[in-house]
Amino acid sequence: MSTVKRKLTIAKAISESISLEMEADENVFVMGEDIAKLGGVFGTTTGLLDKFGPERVRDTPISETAFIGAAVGAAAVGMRPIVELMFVDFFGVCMDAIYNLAAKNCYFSGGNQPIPMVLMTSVGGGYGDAGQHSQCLYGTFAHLPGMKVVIPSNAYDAKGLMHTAVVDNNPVIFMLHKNLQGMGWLGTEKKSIVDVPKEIYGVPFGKAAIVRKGKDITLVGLGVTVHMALDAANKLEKEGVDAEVIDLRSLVPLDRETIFNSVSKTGRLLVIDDDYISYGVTGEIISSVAEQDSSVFKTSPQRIAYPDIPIPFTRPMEQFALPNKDKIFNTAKEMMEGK
Amino acid sequence: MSTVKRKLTIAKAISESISLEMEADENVFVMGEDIAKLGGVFGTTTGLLDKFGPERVRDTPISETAFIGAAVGAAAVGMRPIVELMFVDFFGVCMDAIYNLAAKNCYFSGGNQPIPMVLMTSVGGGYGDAGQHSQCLYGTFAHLPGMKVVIPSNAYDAKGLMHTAVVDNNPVIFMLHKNLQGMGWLGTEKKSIVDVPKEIYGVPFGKAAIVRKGKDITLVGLGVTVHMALDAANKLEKEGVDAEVIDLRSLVPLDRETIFNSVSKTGRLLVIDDDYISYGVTGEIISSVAEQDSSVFKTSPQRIAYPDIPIPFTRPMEQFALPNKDKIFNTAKEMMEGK
Amino acid sequence: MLSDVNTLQWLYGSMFKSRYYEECMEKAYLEGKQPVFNMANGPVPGEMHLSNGQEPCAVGVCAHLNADDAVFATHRPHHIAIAKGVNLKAMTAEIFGKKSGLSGGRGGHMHLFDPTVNFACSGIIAEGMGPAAGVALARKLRNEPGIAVAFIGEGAANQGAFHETMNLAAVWKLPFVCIIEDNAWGISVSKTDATSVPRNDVRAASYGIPGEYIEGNDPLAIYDAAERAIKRARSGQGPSLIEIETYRLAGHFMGDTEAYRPEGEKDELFSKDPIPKFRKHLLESGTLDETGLKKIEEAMYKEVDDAFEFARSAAEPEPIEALEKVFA
Amino acid sequence: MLSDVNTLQWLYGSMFKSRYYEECMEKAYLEGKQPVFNMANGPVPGEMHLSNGQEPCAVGVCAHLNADDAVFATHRPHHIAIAKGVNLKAMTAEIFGKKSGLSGGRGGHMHLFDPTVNFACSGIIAEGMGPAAGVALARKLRNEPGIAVAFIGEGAANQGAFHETMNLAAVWKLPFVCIIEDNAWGISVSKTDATSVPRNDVRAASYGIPGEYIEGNDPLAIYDAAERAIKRARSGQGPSLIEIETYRLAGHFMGDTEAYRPEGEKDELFSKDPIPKFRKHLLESGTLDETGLKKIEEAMYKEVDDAFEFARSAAEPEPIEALEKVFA
Ligand SMILES: Cc1ncc(C[n+]2csc(CCOP(=O)(O)OP(=O)(O)O)c2C)c(N)n1
Ligand SMILES: Cc1ncc(C[n+]2csc(CCOP(=O)(O)OP(=O)(O)O)c2C)c(N)n1
Ligand SMILES: [Mg+2]
Ligand SMILES: [Mg+2]
Repeated sequence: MSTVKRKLTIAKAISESISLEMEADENVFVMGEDIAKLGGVFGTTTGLLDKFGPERVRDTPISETAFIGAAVGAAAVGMRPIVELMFVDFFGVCMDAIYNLAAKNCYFSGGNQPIPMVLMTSVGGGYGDAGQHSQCLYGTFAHLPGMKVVIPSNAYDAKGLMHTAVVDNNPVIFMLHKNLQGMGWLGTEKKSIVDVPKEIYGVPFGKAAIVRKGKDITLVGLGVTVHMALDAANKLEKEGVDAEVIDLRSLVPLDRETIFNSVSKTGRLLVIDDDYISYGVTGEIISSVAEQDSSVFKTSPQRIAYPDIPIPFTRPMEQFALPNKDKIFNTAKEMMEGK
Repeated sequence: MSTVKRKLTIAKAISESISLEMEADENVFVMGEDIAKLGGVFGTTTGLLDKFGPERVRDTPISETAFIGAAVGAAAVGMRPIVELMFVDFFGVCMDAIYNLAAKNCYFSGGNQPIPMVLMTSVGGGYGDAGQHSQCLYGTFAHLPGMKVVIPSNAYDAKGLMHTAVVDNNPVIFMLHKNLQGMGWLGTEKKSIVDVPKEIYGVPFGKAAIVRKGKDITLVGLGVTVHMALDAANKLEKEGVDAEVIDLRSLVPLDRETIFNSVSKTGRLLVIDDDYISYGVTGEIISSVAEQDSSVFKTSPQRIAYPDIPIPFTRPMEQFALPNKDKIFNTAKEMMEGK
Repeated sequence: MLSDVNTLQWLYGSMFKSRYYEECMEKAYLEGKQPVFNMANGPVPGEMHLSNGQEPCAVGVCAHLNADDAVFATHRPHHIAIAKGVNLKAMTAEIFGKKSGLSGGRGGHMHLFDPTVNFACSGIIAEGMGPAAGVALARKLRNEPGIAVAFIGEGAANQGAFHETMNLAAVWKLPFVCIIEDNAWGISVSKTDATSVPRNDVRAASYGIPGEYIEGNDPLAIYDAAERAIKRARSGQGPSLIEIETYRLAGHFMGDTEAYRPEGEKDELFSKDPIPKFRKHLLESGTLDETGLKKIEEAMYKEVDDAFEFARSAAEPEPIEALEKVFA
Repeated sequence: MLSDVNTLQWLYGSMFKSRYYEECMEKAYLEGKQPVFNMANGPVPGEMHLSNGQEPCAVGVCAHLNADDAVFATHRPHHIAIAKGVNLKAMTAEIFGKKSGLSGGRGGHMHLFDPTVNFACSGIIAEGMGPAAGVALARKLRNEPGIAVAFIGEGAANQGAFHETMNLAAVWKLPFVCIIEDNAWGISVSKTDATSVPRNDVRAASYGIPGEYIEGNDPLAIYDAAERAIKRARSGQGPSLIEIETYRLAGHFMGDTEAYRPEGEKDELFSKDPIPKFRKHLLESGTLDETGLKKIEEAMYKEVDDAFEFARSAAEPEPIEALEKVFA
């Protein structure tokens, strides 16, 4: 791989990745609301219209059921659509096309009609956009079989995972966190802006990244919570606690092995998620370790996630409910002290 | 309560319950596809049209988004709609009305506009109805805040839970398992047909039932898997294993206390669910015990649930994938043997 | 008016084949389900939606299609699958849940996929609309021949997917045709109780496209209307909408007692059965004589019998194959 | 043509109030967001969709409504909330996320609920349609007065919920009116690129109900059309559909650079600003003189200033209140 690297935001890495994939394969095209002239509300398709024209970069009516359904049909006959659902919170108007068509048609057809499509969507809150524009819904998508579910935490992974998504022969739900994407008008986590090679490269699904090695406690996160965990780990280090931080990168497939091996070593597991807590990601991670061998736990595994409440608009309430580095630090310390 | 009891199927208990609630409160009405003239595809509204007429028992167009949305609006101004989503598998066409409106409006309105509605739906497979008509999706609904989620395993609970649902001031997702409902044209688990008092009575949400006391292992189920667990418990008894069986009855609220107390006693937890395994009910139950005190586990907690595959049509595959008494028995025995 | 004998023969033969197919299916379905009807039992479990009476819609449209053209059907798919040329043996084996079925038994009667002829169907109302538009879009983007046709029921025209897709197809001028089979019922709910207009062809105006209503469940009238719409689609002028009056001679699904039907309706429908009617037409117009018709019928009997024979004797899949094909 | 002075005054006053409200909101919103625009900062975080230019739609319709009548608005709700008589202080406090806000700060600008005047709004396209039909159904079932009006954007008329609800309301003859505010844009996508017909009033034919298109963003023409539709609804004749040509004088949301607009479009729209135009009309028709207009304007300044003053000085909620009101 060349050594030409630039620090990119996730949004830039994604639009670059899509551009490269569209050059490489004329079956790749993009559609969604405001993805052409506007370049995507979150900037993930910026520049594509100028480069590839309105046939391959298509603004759609506000008709998610129709255009996501259309992506399924196009994929069935060999196209590789990348389709944007502007906010994941809108899944309720089009979930049938996603989970009853995209996710199941490969199986229903006995493997004869794979659906190679990417559903790109933005997740997460923290900027006061209230309860219909701030959710993550990781658990909702990961629970239903037939879709891969990918959540990058930085620009390098974003570009590489997007390549893997586009060339994958299956539906991939690509979830981009608004605190990470790098739009000017939203706060952006600095650590998500990293060196990105210019060429196409892949980052595999189902391989969690150990983004910080440690021996005392395993902090598992995804998307934005990886950065919170890293911040907490730095703080913990000052207290003599050596935390290992795992970035899941994909929920489906899930790298149960990396998690289990880490917890076998540290004996302590703390999972951090900004999706709703119950019946979601945190439960799955904890259980997948417990069912393999619950004796690895030196102390009860813990989780920090969004409480089971709709997301409130007002800042004091929203910030109260979100996970953050201090909550992680405090819980980790309590776990170290065996509380 | 009177002593007049009859053995009823769940479907009959539900239609009786709805009838009583409609008599008691004129704000209660029913709508859905084929719920009037046909009495509901699963018989849960049989006889209501004749008794209450077409204004209060309304057949709808095949427009779930519109009529579930309408239920939300009607509930907001004081009605108490019971609305049927024929199969839970259809949630994808109308989830927005369910989770972005019904589930959130109370919160969004600061509690000033509660949404007292019941969404009644049928779940489960095992009779060859394939991948769009056989799912449970318990985890999908339980994960999203703002809705109560109820799953009766027998006719007594069904009637009592329906009363509690109708008088509750919040949206309640009432999930009826097709193997239990008691329609002639579907197989019916005998143990779901039990004595039901004629009057109105309530069964509270959030109180799991210990349907079999035992000291060696805790089997947790819901809906149809409760009966599988009971069958397995009988078989285990012959091998000298004394299983405790818990019927969750509701997922939201979830009776974490009863589960934890049971596992504290038995030290062994096996959760059985016919919804998809990952990111669902089984993960939540296991984690909720583990996070409270993972040292209660004498052996690693286990789960038996639907694999992460779309539901296959053909009998050999479908039966292979479903939980059953033998799988429970075998896993429980292994757990007893410390494997 | 269509006079090509080959096509007329094909129309009759396909309708006849479809009807005989459903008769065989009915028998197979009921095996093991008597005296007590339990959907879970017998060689063909689950729901079964027969298409008896609706054959004209399938043949009148599919007569204009070739393998490149995609068809998306509904929960009531057999007549359309047959008219579209889906591999009958593999389709029947699929409905019997066999390993040699179209999808190895994973799909069943509501999920028949035959990519070689671009046929698919599914069990959620109006769900084929979006995918059909998507195939049409793919054909357009790649400058390939081939159009897409979505069949839906009249009840499905009240579902959001119908509206969204019609608009999308019209805005993008896709080579797409929507066929509404108006059998007057959505399970037990009549069109009158469910649909705010007597005929869905008027809804074409919402999309600025042509709409037609075809009365009489007549294969020739359907053939003509479909020709207009499909020509339009092929020539890049965009989508059309056709609603067809048809008859559901069976229950919604097997086991349906149809108590909701008005007295006498079924008898009246049977008296208008399109297959004997078309047979009579072929005889009277001198297109075919008894011998010619019998020859076609015999061929169809044989093809269907062979398919059922194939399906019955085919091997069951291994249970563990359930875990395969989730991902490609 | 409307000649009642009180109503004319109310129409003007409400439009004026709404516009001034948005001007104040714009300022408040930008606080803390400069020089670097970050949506998360300032007293009003999150998205902000201003209604400047669309006031005629709100006032022309709401002039006919009383508290029993329900209104469901969209992500762009302020003008409608104001015309419907939502408590302005509590609404503003809500948008500022304060404890004394309509919902204690939980909802924010896209989730304004004032049950005392039956107003609600939400952030998902066409989402108010179903609930509005539901209120209409409740009124009908209980034989109560009161109708329901759903406002949506022209872009929302391509969403499934629009179609399903129009059909449902028509089949059930509900006291329901759908108002489409056609500001020609759905974020950056023009109506031409998104909608298969130039005007959505033709879509009324799909439901067998009256449809009207009102040109010119003219409060009086809107008033008249709304009167017809609302009378029809009140008298039990069922729903109607009205599309209104209107202008979005602001960006889609604040921060929108509007680069997608054709050159000169904004200038042209500003030259047709309905508020000065209506002011001129009132003067020229002799309905009100400068003094009379100024008096109204002063009253509106005061009401809005008071509301912002109330909101700014109101107390923040406790963080832990986040956990309350999930269930009633
Ligand atoms: C979204 C959705 N809602 C409801 C159903 C249940 N359902 C299956 S077939 C049917 C009636 C369909 O009527 P129509 O579209 O007229 O087709 P027909 O059965 O008459 O061929 C219904 C309500 C479904 N499959 N999907
Ligand atoms: C189902 C859904 N899809 C997309 C969006 C994102 N979105 C918010 S406003 C908007 C444009 C709406 O256009 P229109 O209906 O014309 O209303 P306007 O903004 O012009 O008032 C879009 C696409 C959404 N909120 N909900
Ligand atoms: Mg029909
Ligand atoms: Mg607009």
